[in-house]
Amino acid sequence: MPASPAVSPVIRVQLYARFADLLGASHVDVPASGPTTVADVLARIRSLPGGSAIGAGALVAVNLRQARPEQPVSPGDEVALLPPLAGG
Amino acid sequence: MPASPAVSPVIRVQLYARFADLLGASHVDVPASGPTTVADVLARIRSLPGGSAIGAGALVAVNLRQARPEQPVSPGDEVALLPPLAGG
Amino acid sequence: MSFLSAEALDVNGLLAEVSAPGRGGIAVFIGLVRDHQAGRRVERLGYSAYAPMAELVSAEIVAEAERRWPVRVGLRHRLGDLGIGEAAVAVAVAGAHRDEAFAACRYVIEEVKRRVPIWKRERYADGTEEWVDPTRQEIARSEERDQEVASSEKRGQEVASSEKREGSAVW
Amino acid sequence: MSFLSAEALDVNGLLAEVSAPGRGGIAVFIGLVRDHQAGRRVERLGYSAYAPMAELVSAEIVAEAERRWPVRVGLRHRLGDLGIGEAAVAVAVAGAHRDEAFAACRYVIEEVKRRVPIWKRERYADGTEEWVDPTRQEIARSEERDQEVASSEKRGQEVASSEKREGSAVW
Repeated sequence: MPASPAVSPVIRVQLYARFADLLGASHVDVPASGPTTVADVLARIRSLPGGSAIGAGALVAVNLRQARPEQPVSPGDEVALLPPLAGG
Repeated sequence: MPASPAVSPVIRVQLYARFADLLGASHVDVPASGPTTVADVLARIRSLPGGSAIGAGALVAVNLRQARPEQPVSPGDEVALLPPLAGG
Repeated sequence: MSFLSAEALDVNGLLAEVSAPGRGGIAVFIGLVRDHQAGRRVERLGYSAYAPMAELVSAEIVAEAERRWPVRVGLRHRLGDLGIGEAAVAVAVAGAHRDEAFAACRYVIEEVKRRVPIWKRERYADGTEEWVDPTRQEIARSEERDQEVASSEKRGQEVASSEKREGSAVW
Repeated sequence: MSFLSAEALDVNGLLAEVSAPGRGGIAVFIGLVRDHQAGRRVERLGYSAYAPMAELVSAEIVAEAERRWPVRVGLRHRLGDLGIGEAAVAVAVAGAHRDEAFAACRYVIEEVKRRVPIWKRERYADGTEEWVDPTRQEIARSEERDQEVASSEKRGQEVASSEKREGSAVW
Protein backbone atom coordinates (compact mmCIF):
# COMPACT_ATOMS: atom_id res chain seq x y z
CA MET A 1 0.00 0.00 0.00
CA PRO A 2 1.71 3.23 -1.15
CA ALA A 3 2.16 5.94 1.49
CA SER A 4 0.23 9.10 0.67
CA PRO A 5 2.60 12.07 0.35
CA ALA A 6 2.60 13.50 3.91
CA VAL A 7 2.26 17.28 4.36
CA SER A 8 5.20 18.06 6.68
CA PRO A 9 4.03 20.26 9.56
CA VAL A 10 5.76 23.65 9.63
CA ILE A 11 5.83 26.64 11.94
CA ARG A 12 5.56 29.86 10.01
CA VAL A 13 7.79 32.55 11.55
CA GLN A 14 7.20 36.16 10.60
CA LEU A 15 10.31 38.28 10.30
CA TYR A 16 10.36 41.96 11.17
CA ALA A 17 12.52 44.99 10.47
CA ARG A 18 16.25 44.16 10.28
CA PHE A 19 15.63 40.40 10.46
CA ALA A 20 13.44 40.53 7.35
CA ASP A 21 16.30 42.34 5.60
CA LEU A 22 18.89 39.83 6.84
CA LEU A 23 17.00 36.80 5.55
CA GLY A 24 15.53 38.56 2.52
CA ALA A 25 12.03 37.37 3.38
CA SER A 26 8.94 38.43 5.34
CA HIS A 27 8.62 34.93 6.82
CA VAL A 28 10.28 31.52 6.93
CA ASP A 29 8.73 28.10 7.51
CA VAL A 30 10.49 25.96 10.12
CA PRO A 31 9.87 22.17 10.04
CA ALA A 32 8.11 20.94 13.17
CA SER A 33 7.73 17.19 12.92
CA GLY A 34 8.17 16.70 16.69
CA PRO A 35 7.85 18.81 19.86
CA THR A 36 9.42 22.19 19.12
CA THR A 37 10.43 25.05 21.41
CA VAL A 38 11.12 28.73 20.83
CA ALA A 39 14.84 27.92 21.18
CA ASP A 40 14.57 25.27 18.45
CA VAL A 41 12.90 27.75 16.10
CA LEU A 42 15.53 30.39 16.79
CA ALA A 43 18.40 27.92 16.25
CA ARG A 44 16.91 26.78 12.98
CA ILE A 45 16.51 30.33 11.67
CA ARG A 46 20.07 31.20 12.72
CA SER A 47 21.29 28.32 10.54
CA LEU A 48 19.67 29.80 7.41
CA PRO A 49 21.64 32.03 5.02
CA GLY A 50 21.83 35.48 6.67
CA GLY A 51 20.57 34.06 9.95
CA SER A 52 23.94 33.99 11.70
CA ALA A 53 23.72 37.78 12.18
CA ILE A 54 20.66 37.38 14.44
CA GLY A 55 22.08 38.48 17.77
CA ALA A 56 21.37 37.71 21.41
CA GLY A 57 18.87 40.58 21.57
CA ALA A 58 16.42 38.80 19.27
CA LEU A 59 12.94 38.21 20.70
CA VAL A 60 10.40 35.60 19.74
CA ALA A 61 6.70 36.34 20.10
CA VAL A 62 4.19 33.51 20.22
CA ASN A 63 0.56 34.52 19.73
CA LEU A 64 1.43 38.20 20.25
CA ARG A 65 3.35 37.70 23.49
CA GLN A 66 7.07 37.53 24.17
CA ALA A 67 8.03 33.90 24.69
CA ARG A 68 10.82 32.26 26.71
CA PRO A 69 13.29 29.89 24.99
CA GLU A 70 11.77 26.77 26.57
CA GLN A 71 8.19 27.60 25.53
CA PRO A 72 6.69 24.98 23.14
CA VAL A 73 5.51 26.14 19.72
CA SER A 74 2.99 24.41 17.46
CA PRO A 75 2.23 24.81 13.77
CA GLY A 76 -1.00 26.69 14.55
CA ASP A 77 0.73 29.41 16.58
CA GLU A 78 1.44 32.91 15.29
CA VAL A 79 5.19 33.14 15.70
CA ALA A 80 7.31 36.24 15.03
CA LEU A 81 11.03 36.89 15.26
CA LEU A 82 11.67 40.44 16.48
CA PRO A 83 14.86 42.53 16.53
CA PRO A 84 15.56 44.56 19.69
CA LEU A 85 12.65 46.95 20.16
CA ALA A 86 13.24 50.58 19.28
CA GLY A 87 9.92 52.37 19.61
CA GLY A 88 9.34 55.82 21.01
CA MET B 1 9.83 130.08 64.16
CA PRO B 2 6.82 127.89 63.25
CA ALA B 3 7.65 124.34 62.26
CA SER B 4 6.72 123.60 58.68
CA PRO B 5 4.15 120.80 58.55
CA ALA B 6 6.37 117.71 58.15
CA VAL B 7 5.37 115.09 55.58
CA SER B 8 5.49 111.89 57.70
CA PRO B 9 7.37 109.14 55.87
CA VAL B 10 5.17 106.13 55.10
CA ILE B 11 5.65 102.70 53.63
CA ARG B 12 2.92 101.90 51.15
CA VAL B 13 1.92 98.24 51.40
CA GLN B 14 -0.06 96.72 48.57
CA LEU B 15 -2.67 94.18 49.59
CA TYR B 16 -3.56 91.21 47.47
CA ALA B 17 -6.40 88.72 47.13
CA ARG B 18 -7.99 87.82 50.49
CA PHE B 19 -5.99 90.45 52.38
CA ALA B 20 -7.37 93.24 50.18
CA ASP B 21 -10.86 91.90 51.01
CA LEU B 22 -10.10 91.70 54.74
CA LEU B 23 -8.91 95.30 54.99
CA GLY B 24 -11.28 96.61 52.33
CA ALA B 25 -8.44 98.37 50.50
CA SER B 26 -5.89 97.76 47.76
CA HIS B 27 -3.13 99.27 49.89
CA VAL B 28 -2.41 100.77 53.31
CA ASP B 29 0.22 103.29 54.33
CA VAL B 30 2.29 102.34 57.37
CA PRO B 31 4.11 105.14 59.24
CA ALA B 32 7.89 104.73 59.07
CA SER B 33 9.47 107.52 61.10
CA GLY B 34 12.36 105.32 62.28
CA PRO B 35 14.03 102.07 61.17
CA THR B 36 11.29 99.66 60.16
CA THR B 37 11.38 95.91 59.47
CA VAL B 38 9.07 93.55 57.65
CA ALA B 39 7.89 92.30 61.06
CA ASP B 40 7.02 95.88 62.11
CA VAL B 41 4.98 96.41 58.95
CA LEU B 42 3.13 93.14 59.43
CA ALA B 43 2.39 93.88 63.11
CA ARG B 44 1.06 97.31 62.20
CA ILE B 45 -1.24 95.96 59.51
CA ARG B 46 -2.51 93.22 61.83
CA SER B 47 -3.56 95.97 64.27
CA LEU B 48 -5.81 97.60 61.66
CA PRO B 49 -9.55 96.80 61.45
CA GLY B 50 -9.83 93.44 59.71
CA GLY B 51 -6.09 92.85 60.06
CA SER B 52 -6.34 90.39 62.93
CA ALA B 53 -7.46 87.70 60.47
CA ILE B 54 -4.08 87.84 58.69
CA GLY B 55 -2.65 84.44 59.58
CA ALA B 56 0.81 82.99 60.02
CA GLY B 57 0.95 82.03 56.33
CA ALA B 58 1.09 85.69 55.22
CA LEU B 59 4.10 86.63 53.12
CA VAL B 60 5.68 90.04 52.67
CA ALA B 61 7.44 90.87 49.42
CA VAL B 62 9.93 93.73 49.25
CA ASN B 63 10.87 94.89 45.76
CA LEU B 64 9.30 91.77 44.20
CA ARG B 65 11.08 89.27 46.46
CA GLN B 66 9.87 87.40 49.52
CA ALA B 67 11.34 89.04 52.60
CA ARG B 68 12.26 87.70 56.03
CA PRO B 69 10.73 89.29 59.18
CA GLU B 70 14.00 91.00 60.17
CA GLN B 71 14.55 92.60 56.76
CA PRO B 72 14.54 96.45 56.90
CA VAL B 73 11.98 98.31 54.79
CA SER B 74 12.19 101.92 53.62
CA PRO B 75 9.56 104.28 52.25
CA GLY B 76 10.93 103.94 48.70
CA ASP B 77 10.50 100.13 48.63
CA GLU B 78 7.71 98.34 46.83
CA VAL B 79 6.10 96.34 49.62
CA ALA B 80 3.28 93.84 49.22
CA LEU B 81 1.39 91.69 51.69
CA LEU B 82 0.53 88.33 50.16
CA PRO B 83 -1.84 85.59 51.31
CA PRO B 84 -0.57 81.98 51.04
CA LEU B 85 0.17 81.34 47.37
CA ALA B 86 -2.32 79.24 45.43
CA GLY B 87 -1.21 79.24 41.80
CA GLY B 88 -1.33 76.30 39.40
CA MET C 1 6.38 86.07 25.98
CA SER C 2 4.88 86.98 29.32
CA PHE C 3 4.10 84.31 31.87
CA LEU C 4 0.65 85.63 32.77
CA SER C 5 -2.07 85.35 30.17
CA ALA C 6 -5.60 86.73 30.10
CA GLU C 7 -6.32 84.51 27.10
CA ALA C 8 -6.85 80.73 26.97
CA LEU C 9 -3.47 78.98 27.15
CA ASP C 10 -2.14 77.83 23.79
CA VAL C 11 -0.50 74.45 24.40
CA ASN C 12 0.50 74.02 20.75
CA GLY C 13 2.18 77.41 20.79
CA LEU C 14 4.09 76.41 23.91
CA LEU C 15 5.24 73.17 22.25
CA ALA C 16 6.43 75.11 19.20
CA GLU C 17 8.26 77.55 21.45
CA VAL C 18 10.40 74.85 23.10
CA SER C 19 10.85 72.54 20.11
CA ALA C 20 14.12 72.35 18.22
CA PRO C 21 15.76 69.75 15.96
CA GLY C 22 18.12 68.57 18.70
CA ARG C 23 15.39 68.03 21.29
CA GLY C 24 13.84 64.58 21.17
CA GLY C 25 11.50 64.73 24.15
CA ILE C 26 8.95 67.20 25.44
CA ALA C 27 7.41 66.75 28.88
CA VAL C 28 4.32 68.83 29.48
CA PHE C 29 2.18 69.50 32.51
CA ILE C 30 -1.20 71.18 32.25
CA GLY C 31 -3.11 72.15 35.35
CA LEU C 32 -6.86 72.36 34.76
CA VAL C 33 -9.74 73.69 36.79
CA ARG C 34 -11.18 70.66 38.55
CA ASP C 35 -14.81 70.26 39.54
CA HIS C 36 -13.98 69.46 43.14
CA GLN C 37 -11.60 70.72 45.81
CA ALA C 38 -11.30 69.47 49.36
CA GLY C 39 -14.61 67.67 49.04
CA ARG C 40 -16.61 70.62 47.70
CA ARG C 41 -18.18 70.96 44.25
CA VAL C 42 -16.45 73.78 42.34
CA GLU C 43 -18.17 75.68 39.51
CA ARG C 44 -15.67 78.34 38.52
CA LEU C 45 -12.28 79.65 39.57
CA GLY C 46 -10.99 83.22 39.50
CA TYR C 47 -7.20 83.64 39.25
CA SER C 48 -5.43 86.84 40.22
CA ALA C 49 -1.73 87.66 40.61
CA TYR C 50 0.75 90.17 41.92
CA ALA C 51 1.80 90.55 38.31
CA PRO C 52 5.29 92.13 38.37
CA MET C 53 6.48 89.69 41.03
CA ALA C 54 4.82 86.73 39.29
CA GLU C 55 6.63 87.61 36.04
CA LEU C 56 9.97 88.00 37.81
CA VAL C 57 9.74 84.81 39.87
CA SER C 58 8.46 82.70 36.98
CA ALA C 59 11.36 83.91 34.80
CA GLU C 60 13.75 82.95 37.60
CA ILE C 61 12.23 79.47 37.87
CA VAL C 62 12.58 78.95 34.12
CA ALA C 63 16.20 80.14 34.25
CA GLU C 64 16.96 77.81 37.17
CA ALA C 65 15.58 74.80 35.30
CA GLU C 66 17.46 75.69 32.13
CA ARG C 67 20.68 76.06 34.13
CA ARG C 68 20.23 72.79 35.97
CA TRP C 69 19.24 70.64 32.98
CA PRO C 70 20.05 70.94 29.25
CA VAL C 71 16.46 71.86 28.39
CA ARG C 72 14.29 74.65 27.10
CA VAL C 73 11.26 75.60 29.22
CA GLY C 74 7.99 77.28 28.22
CA LEU C 75 5.66 78.39 31.02
CA ARG C 76 2.28 80.17 31.13
CA HIS C 77 -0.35 80.87 33.77
CA ARG C 78 -3.88 82.00 33.06
CA LEU C 79 -5.55 84.88 34.90
CA GLY C 80 -9.22 85.78 35.25
CA ASP C 81 -12.40 83.76 35.47
CA LEU C 82 -12.08 80.09 34.40
CA GLY C 83 -14.63 77.33 33.98
CA ILE C 84 -14.16 73.63 34.79
CA GLY C 85 -11.67 71.97 32.45
CA GLU C 86 -9.93 75.17 31.38
CA ALA C 87 -6.14 75.20 31.58
CA ALA C 88 -4.80 77.36 34.42
CA VAL C 89 -1.11 76.58 34.05
CA ALA C 90 0.99 74.96 31.33
CA VAL C 91 4.66 73.93 31.43
CA ALA C 92 6.45 72.46 28.42
CA VAL C 93 10.04 71.27 28.70
CA ALA C 94 12.02 70.04 25.71
CA GLY C 95 15.34 68.24 25.94
CA ALA C 96 17.47 65.80 24.01
CA HIS C 97 16.36 62.97 26.33
CA ARG C 98 13.25 62.31 28.38
CA ASP C 99 14.94 62.04 31.79
CA GLU C 100 15.86 65.69 31.90
CA ALA C 101 12.57 66.80 30.30
CA PHE C 102 10.53 65.03 33.01
CA ALA C 103 12.79 66.19 35.85
CA ALA C 104 12.76 69.84 34.77
CA CYS C 105 9.00 69.82 34.10
CA ARG C 106 8.31 68.54 37.58
CA TYR C 107 10.72 71.06 39.11
CA VAL C 108 9.07 73.99 37.33
CA ILE C 109 5.49 73.14 38.31
CA GLU C 110 6.47 72.54 41.96
CA GLU C 111 8.35 75.84 42.16
CA VAL C 112 5.52 77.74 40.47
CA LYS C 113 3.11 76.48 43.10
CA ARG C 114 5.56 77.24 45.89
CA ARG C 115 6.88 80.66 44.87
CA VAL C 116 4.73 82.53 42.34
CA PRO C 117 2.24 85.05 43.82
CA ILE C 118 -1.04 83.87 42.33
CA TRP C 119 -4.32 83.30 44.13
CA LYS C 120 -7.57 81.65 43.28
CA ARG C 121 -11.10 82.26 44.40
CA GLU C 122 -13.44 79.30 44.09
CA ARG C 123 -17.15 79.56 43.38
CA TYR C 124 -19.03 76.52 44.63
CA ALA C 125 -22.19 74.85 43.42
CA ASP C 126 -24.07 76.31 46.42
CA GLY C 127 -23.30 79.86 45.19
CA THR C 128 -20.75 80.75 47.87
CA GLU C 129 -17.21 81.88 47.07
CA GLU C 130 -13.95 81.49 48.94
CA TRP C 131 -10.25 82.31 48.55
CA VAL C 132 -8.25 79.11 48.34
CA ASP C 133 -5.73 78.76 51.16
CA PRO C 134 -3.50 75.74 50.45
CA THR C 135 -2.08 75.90 53.97
CA ARG C 136 -5.57 75.30 55.38
CA GLN C 137 -6.42 72.63 52.82
CA GLU C 138 -3.65 70.16 53.63
CA ILE C 139 -5.87 68.21 56.02
CA ALA C 140 -8.86 68.23 53.70
CA ARG C 141 -6.69 67.08 50.81
CA SER C 142 -5.28 64.10 52.66
CA GLU C 143 -8.82 63.11 53.65
CA GLU C 144 -9.84 63.37 50.00
CA ARG C 145 -6.91 61.09 49.02
CA ASP C 146 -8.10 58.50 51.51
CA GLN C 147 -11.54 58.61 49.90
CA GLU C 148 -10.04 58.19 46.45
CA VAL C 149 -8.03 55.17 47.52
CA ALA C 150 -11.15 53.67 49.08
CA SER C 151 -13.23 54.31 45.99
CA SER C 152 -10.58 52.92 43.64
CA GLU C 153 -11.04 49.59 45.38
CA LYS C 154 -14.54 49.51 43.89
CA ARG C 155 -12.92 49.24 40.47
CA GLY C 156 -15.84 48.48 38.19
CA GLN C 157 -17.98 51.32 39.49
CA GLU C 158 -15.10 53.77 39.27
CA VAL C 159 -14.47 53.01 35.61
CA ALA C 160 -18.16 53.31 34.80
CA SER C 161 -18.48 56.71 36.44
CA SER C 162 -15.24 57.90 34.86
CA GLU C 163 -16.63 56.98 31.43
CA LYS C 164 -19.76 58.96 32.20
CA ARG C 165 -17.83 62.07 33.21
CA GLU C 166 -15.84 61.77 30.00
CA GLY C 167 -18.91 62.81 28.06
CA SER C 168 -18.94 66.25 29.60
CA ALA C 169 -15.21 66.85 29.34
CA VAL C 170 -14.33 70.43 28.53
CA TRP C 171 -11.21 71.24 26.54
CA MET D 1 -8.81 54.51 19.03
CA SER D 2 -5.87 52.50 17.75
CA PHE D 3 -2.41 52.99 19.17
CA LEU D 4 -0.62 53.03 15.82
CA SER D 5 -1.19 55.97 13.54
CA ALA D 6 -0.14 56.60 9.96
CA GLU D 7 -1.17 60.24 10.37
CA ALA D 8 0.56 63.02 12.29
CA LEU D 9 -0.18 62.66 16.02
CA ASP D 10 -2.92 64.95 17.28
CA VAL D 11 -1.82 66.12 20.72
CA ASN D 12 -4.93 68.26 21.25
CA GLY D 13 -7.11 65.28 20.43
CA LEU D 14 -5.22 63.20 22.97
CA LEU D 15 -5.69 65.88 25.64
CA ALA D 16 -9.41 65.99 24.91
CA GLU D 17 -9.58 62.20 25.12
CA VAL D 18 -8.20 62.05 28.67
CA SER D 19 -9.74 65.25 30.07
CA ALA D 20 -12.69 65.18 32.42
CA PRO D 21 -14.12 67.61 34.98
CA GLY D 22 -12.66 65.68 37.91
CA ARG D 23 -9.13 65.59 36.51
CA GLY D 24 -7.04 68.61 37.44
CA GLY D 25 -3.69 67.63 35.99
CA ILE D 26 -2.49 66.26 32.66
CA ALA D 27 1.09 65.07 32.23
CA VAL D 28 2.16 64.62 28.64
CA PHE D 29 5.23 63.18 27.00
CA ILE D 30 5.94 63.66 23.32
CA GLY D 31 8.85 61.90 21.68
CA LEU D 32 10.10 63.70 18.58
CA VAL D 33 12.48 62.76 15.82
CA ARG D 34 15.81 64.28 16.84
CA ASP D 35 18.49 65.45 14.43
CA HIS D 36 21.19 63.35 16.08
CA GLN D 37 21.57 59.87 17.51
CA ALA D 38 24.70 58.34 19.01
CA GLY D 39 26.79 61.13 17.55
CA ARG D 40 25.48 60.86 13.97
CA ARG D 41 23.43 63.45 12.08
CA VAL D 42 19.94 62.06 11.37
CA GLU D 43 17.81 63.31 8.47
CA ARG D 44 14.71 61.12 8.60
CA LEU D 45 13.34 58.17 10.54
CA GLY D 46 11.16 55.32 9.31
CA TYR D 47 8.97 53.60 11.92
CA SER D 48 7.51 50.13 11.43
CA ALA D 49 5.69 47.80 13.80
CA TYR D 50 4.45 44.28 14.34
CA ALA D 51 1.01 45.84 14.41
CA PRO D 52 -1.30 43.29 16.11
CA MET D 53 1.21 42.73 18.93
CA ALA D 54 1.92 46.47 19.24
CA GLU D 55 -1.81 47.17 19.63
CA LEU D 56 -2.22 44.40 22.21
CA VAL D 57 0.82 45.31 24.31
CA SER D 58 0.10 49.05 24.24
CA ALA D 59 -3.47 48.39 25.41
CA GLU D 60 -2.07 46.26 28.24
CA ILE D 61 0.33 49.04 29.27
CA VAL D 62 -2.52 51.58 29.34
CA ALA D 63 -4.65 49.20 31.40
CA GLU D 64 -1.78 48.58 33.83
CA ALA D 65 -1.29 52.31 34.39
CA GLU D 66 -5.02 52.92 34.84
CA ARG D 67 -5.19 50.07 37.36
CA ARG D 68 -2.16 51.25 39.33
CA TRP D 69 -3.08 54.97 39.47
CA PRO D 70 -6.49 56.75 39.40
CA VAL D 71 -5.80 58.19 35.94
CA ARG D 72 -6.93 58.08 32.35
CA VAL D 73 -4.23 57.39 29.72
CA GLY D 74 -4.13 58.30 26.02
CA LEU D 75 -1.34 56.79 23.92
CA ARG D 76 -0.37 56.98 20.24
CA HIS D 77 2.62 55.95 18.14
CA ARG D 78 3.29 57.15 14.64
CA LEU D 79 4.30 54.80 11.81
CA GLY D 80 5.96 55.54 8.48
CA ASP D 81 8.51 58.06 7.33
CA LEU D 82 9.08 61.00 9.69
CA GLY D 83 11.15 64.16 9.40
CA ILE D 84 13.09 65.90 12.17
CA GLY D 85 10.80 67.44 14.80
CA GLU D 86 7.79 65.25 13.99
CA ALA D 87 6.11 63.51 16.92
CA ALA D 88 6.74 59.75 17.01
CA VAL D 89 5.02 58.94 20.28
CA ALA D 90 2.61 60.82 22.53
CA VAL D 91 1.35 59.90 26.00
CA ALA D 92 -1.21 61.99 27.87
CA VAL D 93 -2.22 61.09 31.42
CA ALA D 94 -4.95 62.93 33.29
CA GLY D 95 -5.61 62.58 36.99
CA ALA D 96 -7.11 64.48 39.88
CA HIS D 97 -3.60 65.37 41.11
CA ARG D 98 -0.25 65.83 39.41
CA ASP D 99 1.69 63.18 41.37
CA GLU D 100 -0.21 60.32 39.80
CA ALA D 101 -0.31 61.97 36.36
CA PHE D 102 3.49 62.29 36.27
CA ALA D 103 4.09 58.82 37.68
CA ALA D 104 1.74 57.10 35.23
CA CYS D 105 3.04 59.12 32.26
CA ARG D 106 6.60 58.07 33.02
CA TYR D 107 5.54 54.44 33.51
CA VAL D 108 3.74 54.32 30.17
CA ILE D 109 6.57 55.76 28.08
CA GLU D 110 9.16 53.48 29.72
CA GLU D 111 7.01 50.39 29.14
CA VAL D 112 6.27 51.39 25.54
CA LYS D 113 10.00 51.57 24.85
CA ARG D 114 10.64 48.29 26.63
CA ARG D 115 7.78 46.13 25.39
CA VAL D 116 6.09 47.38 22.22
CA PRO D 117 7.34 45.85 18.94
CA ILE D 118 8.28 48.94 16.95
CA TRP D 119 11.49 49.56 15.03
CA LYS D 120 13.09 52.55 13.44
CA ARG D 121 15.40 52.93 10.51
CA GLU D 122 17.53 56.05 10.50
CA ARG D 123 18.63 57.89 7.39
CA TYR D 124 21.79 59.91 7.99
CA ALA D 125 23.08 63.10 6.43
CA ASP D 126 25.67 61.04 4.47
CA GLY D 127 22.85 59.16 2.69
CA THR D 128 23.33 55.83 4.50
CA GLU D 129 20.53 54.09 6.42
CA GLU D 130 20.58 51.81 9.43
CA TRP D 131 18.17 49.95 11.70
CA VAL D 132 18.37 51.34 15.21
CA ASP D 133 19.48 48.76 17.76
CA PRO D 134 19.13 50.26 21.25
CA THR D 135 21.09 47.36 22.74
CA ARG D 136 24.10 48.35 20.64
CA GLN D 137 23.65 52.07 21.30
CA GLU D 138 23.98 52.01 25.07
CA ILE D 139 27.72 52.74 24.91
CA ALA D 140 27.36 55.45 22.27
CA ARG D 141 24.57 57.08 24.27
CA SER D 142 26.57 57.29 27.48
CA GLU D 143 29.44 58.83 25.50
CA GLU D 144 27.00 61.36 24.04
CA ARG D 145 25.79 62.23 27.57
CA ASP D 146 29.36 62.90 28.62
CA GLN D 147 29.71 65.30 25.70
CA GLU D 148 26.48 67.07 26.63
CA VAL D 149 27.64 67.54 30.20
CA ALA D 150 30.97 68.88 28.95
CA SER D 151 29.30 71.26 26.51
CA SER D 152 26.82 72.54 29.08
CA GLU D 153 29.81 73.84 31.01
CA LYS D 154 30.39 76.28 28.17
CA ARG D 155 27.09 77.90 29.08
CA GLY D 156 27.09 81.08 26.99
CA GLN D 157 27.93 79.26 23.77
CA GLU D 158 25.33 76.60 24.42
CA VAL D 159 22.54 79.12 24.88
CA ALA D 160 23.57 80.99 21.74
CA SER D 161 23.54 77.85 19.59
CA SER D 162 20.26 76.71 21.13
CA GLU D 163 18.69 80.04 20.14
CA LYS D 164 19.95 79.56 16.60
CA ARG D 165 18.48 76.07 16.29
CA GLU D 166 15.17 77.41 17.53
CA GLY D 167 14.68 79.19 14.19
CA SER D 168 14.41 75.95 12.29
CA ALA D 169 12.15 74.17 14.76
CA VAL D 170 9.56 71.97 13.12
CA TRP D 171 6.22 71.38 14.77
